[in-house]
Amino acid sequence: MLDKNGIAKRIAKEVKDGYYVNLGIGIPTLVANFVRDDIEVEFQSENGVLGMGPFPYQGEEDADIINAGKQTITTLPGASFFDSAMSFSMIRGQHVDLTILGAMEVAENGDIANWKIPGKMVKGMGGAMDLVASAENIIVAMMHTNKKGESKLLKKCSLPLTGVGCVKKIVTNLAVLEVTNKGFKLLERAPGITVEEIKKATEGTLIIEGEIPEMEIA
Amino acid sequence: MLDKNGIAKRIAKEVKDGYYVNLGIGIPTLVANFVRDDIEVEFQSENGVLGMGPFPYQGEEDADIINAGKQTITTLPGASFFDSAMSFSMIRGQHVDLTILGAMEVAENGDIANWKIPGKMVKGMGGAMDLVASAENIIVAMMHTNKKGESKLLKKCSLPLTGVGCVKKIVTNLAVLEVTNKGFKLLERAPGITVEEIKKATEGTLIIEGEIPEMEIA
Amino acid sequence: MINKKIDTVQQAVEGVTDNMTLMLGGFGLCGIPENAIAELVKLGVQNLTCISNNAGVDDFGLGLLLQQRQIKKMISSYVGENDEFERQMLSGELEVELTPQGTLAEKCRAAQAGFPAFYTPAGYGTEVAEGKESREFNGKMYILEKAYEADFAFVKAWKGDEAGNLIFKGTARNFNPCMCGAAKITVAEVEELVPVGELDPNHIHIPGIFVQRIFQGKNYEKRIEQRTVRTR
Amino acid sequence: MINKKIDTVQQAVEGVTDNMTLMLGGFGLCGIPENAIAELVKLGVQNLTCISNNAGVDDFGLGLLLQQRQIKKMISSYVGENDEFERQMLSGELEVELTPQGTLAEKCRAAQAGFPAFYTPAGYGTEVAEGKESREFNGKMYILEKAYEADFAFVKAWKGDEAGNLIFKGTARNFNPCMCGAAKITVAEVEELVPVGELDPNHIHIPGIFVQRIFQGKNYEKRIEQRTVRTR
Repeated sequence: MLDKNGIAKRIAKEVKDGYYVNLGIGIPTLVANFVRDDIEVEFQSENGVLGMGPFPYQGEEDADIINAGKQTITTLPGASFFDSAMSFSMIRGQHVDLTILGAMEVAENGDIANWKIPGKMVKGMGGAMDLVASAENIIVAMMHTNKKGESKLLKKCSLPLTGVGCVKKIVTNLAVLEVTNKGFKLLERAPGITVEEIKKATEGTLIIEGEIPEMEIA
Repeated sequence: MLDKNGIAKRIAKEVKDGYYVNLGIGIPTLVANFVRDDIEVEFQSENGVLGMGPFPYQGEEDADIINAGKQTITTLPGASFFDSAMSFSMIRGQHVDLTILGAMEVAENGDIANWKIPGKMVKGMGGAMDLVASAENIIVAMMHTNKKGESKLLKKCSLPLTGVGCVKKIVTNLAVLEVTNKGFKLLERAPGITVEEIKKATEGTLIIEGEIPEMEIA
Repeated sequence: MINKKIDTVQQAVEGVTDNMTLMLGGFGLCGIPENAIAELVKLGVQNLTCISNNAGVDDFGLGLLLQQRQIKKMISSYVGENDEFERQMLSGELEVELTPQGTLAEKCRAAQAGFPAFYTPAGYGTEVAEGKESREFNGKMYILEKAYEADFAFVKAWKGDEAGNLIFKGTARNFNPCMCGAAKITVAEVEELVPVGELDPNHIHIPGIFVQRIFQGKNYEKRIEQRTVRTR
Repeated sequence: MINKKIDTVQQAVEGVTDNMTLMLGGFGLCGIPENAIAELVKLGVQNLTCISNNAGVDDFGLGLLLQQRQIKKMISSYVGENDEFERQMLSGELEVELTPQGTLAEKCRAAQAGFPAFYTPAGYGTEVAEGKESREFNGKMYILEKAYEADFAFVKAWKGDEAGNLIFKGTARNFNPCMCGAAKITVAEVEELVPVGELDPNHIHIPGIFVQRIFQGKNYEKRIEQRTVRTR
């Protein structure tokens, strides 16, 4: 079974040379730490920066330079700042190549819910609705089950949707899955996890074809 | 009867302190020369400059700094450059206070035609359609009649329209007129011009109420 | 040059009255109009509708107006860092309209640019689309979103001149440029107000035509919400 | 940093084929992609649809492509300075779609920003509105205009870096920023290509994400269309 860093490590393998990438809050943020350093990738943050670098050294924080998680950041050579309208021009106009975000639920048709638990948690969708409605290439990073042990990969989302039919790939602590028009297609198992265990943890239709290889996350 | 400079001079009196003004090609361009110098006015050109100044001195022309008439210009302190989308944000968003443009025909309901003579002249509308569709305050600067002596103030435009019901005021070589919902209301006569002469040169409904004063263009 | 300079923060909020709709720039606590917010608290205006991407934190930013119960309705994309906000919302004291972030930015920009409405894919098939027109273009579904209407926009820039020209710094730019000229009156506060002619006309982010009042702000706290650092 | 630099103007036009739709920046002869246009003439591609505010003059700018009869259709707002253009248009050799200037800019920007369509007041009640949806918002009439679809956008900037970031100068900015990222492939030519890190991130007008290729242009003529001067 993978921990959060393991999930991030596996997703980092989906990041290709020349990609502009938007990382959501949580596990997705960790992905930046594991991207191969022999490829060129630029990170976009929807609050208005392209070319994000690592966190600043202590004492070098600038209140005017943050990411969408409101964390102080630095920029790399070639970075640029822009306003929110232009930021979402990049996103809505499909100039961002890959979007990685967390989810509370994903349905087998690619629907995603990650912004609201009615009556309980109403923080808002932030940029997530624009991201999922626009991106061609969306990977969800999440735990396979919730804290109660219930599957987060469902036939149908129970929570208010963030977007419809948009998720293409899911990387969880148990597996890598592709969203197909027949359901979740199992691509890879996490190290030490059996197909049986994945089946049990998946409420939505699971498609298993042939031998399922174990992930390589070295 | 006024010449072109006279028309420009009279229109300059409509320019108030604090106005952002867009001047069309032709007579409107001349208006800038006659604006009182004790008021603050900024000229916008739709190709992307606010705060236009006079023509450059010989030898100081910059190919990268022109107005919408493609003339080399200068800028004044406080000027700014911007792209075409933002330029029309200013226009469409009604941030420009006054638009002055030429016309081939104006109808008594405020329709204007100034961009096309079918089969003859098809230069295009440039920014005129955006300007007339958006501006709250449009003054037309033109000769009262065309080269054949026919009235350009009509019951109905015969040429393809640039905009509908948008002209508020007209300054010609003969008169100042306001577009009302009953027709052209005569406000002022040009020096030496009689109401009779204006009547003759106006095909559209002309409203004459009381004494019509002569223009002051000193 | 048309002079937009005002001398005091009191003049900045002049004309703001109860029940008005205000736009406020900023993302989190970054690039917020600190001076104007503080003065709105002092002014004590009530029943405000505030359009702002976030709602501040409990004791800073829009949180200050929330504490005083001056806000009737918030229009935001994310409101997750504010306990008082959550309390007022769950208790029904505060009305909240959650809007996708890109849609929020463009609804401001549409108001600035004179577009009454536009089609966007964000929110199609979700709660956000309820009561809105949906429409297909080129095989994809979009919803119709309308421009905001606001009385005042309060924005914060880095540098500005007396003609109202603005330059922003870093990610403190965010929603501020989109809100300029998107309300009946736009008030800009700047960290540095320079004489006209000092700003390079090529570097101006927002031309003064979109700004009605500009003033030099004071005592910027520029609080950091999440101080993240690495060790050397 | 994702490197967008190409070394030759031949690479700039690589992939342009007959019947394609091209966007070309510039207003009059100001800020036009001179190098790319010259190379398109050499390439000899035919039946092009060109989206450009103007059509150049007889012997410069897009006039060069018109002379060679490489353009099937022009989409412009104003085409008044070109005799060959007028001849081809009146004789029916050249198809012309005249579009209000602000609409033209926004149709590019809509393509850049992923908006399929927007409502604008420009052209309502005129020939331009024919065949288009009209609609009332807040008592005013608007028409629905759609985003352009283009294969290539050729733009000209003042400075750029290898990451594709662009800075424009003066009114040579015009349509160029709106066209970046509005076509499948955006090619930028610059007067000065600087190493990455030299441009201030606050001053960049167009981030490199909107640009696929960038090259250092040569021998800019920057012809002046109307040389107007005053005497000392």
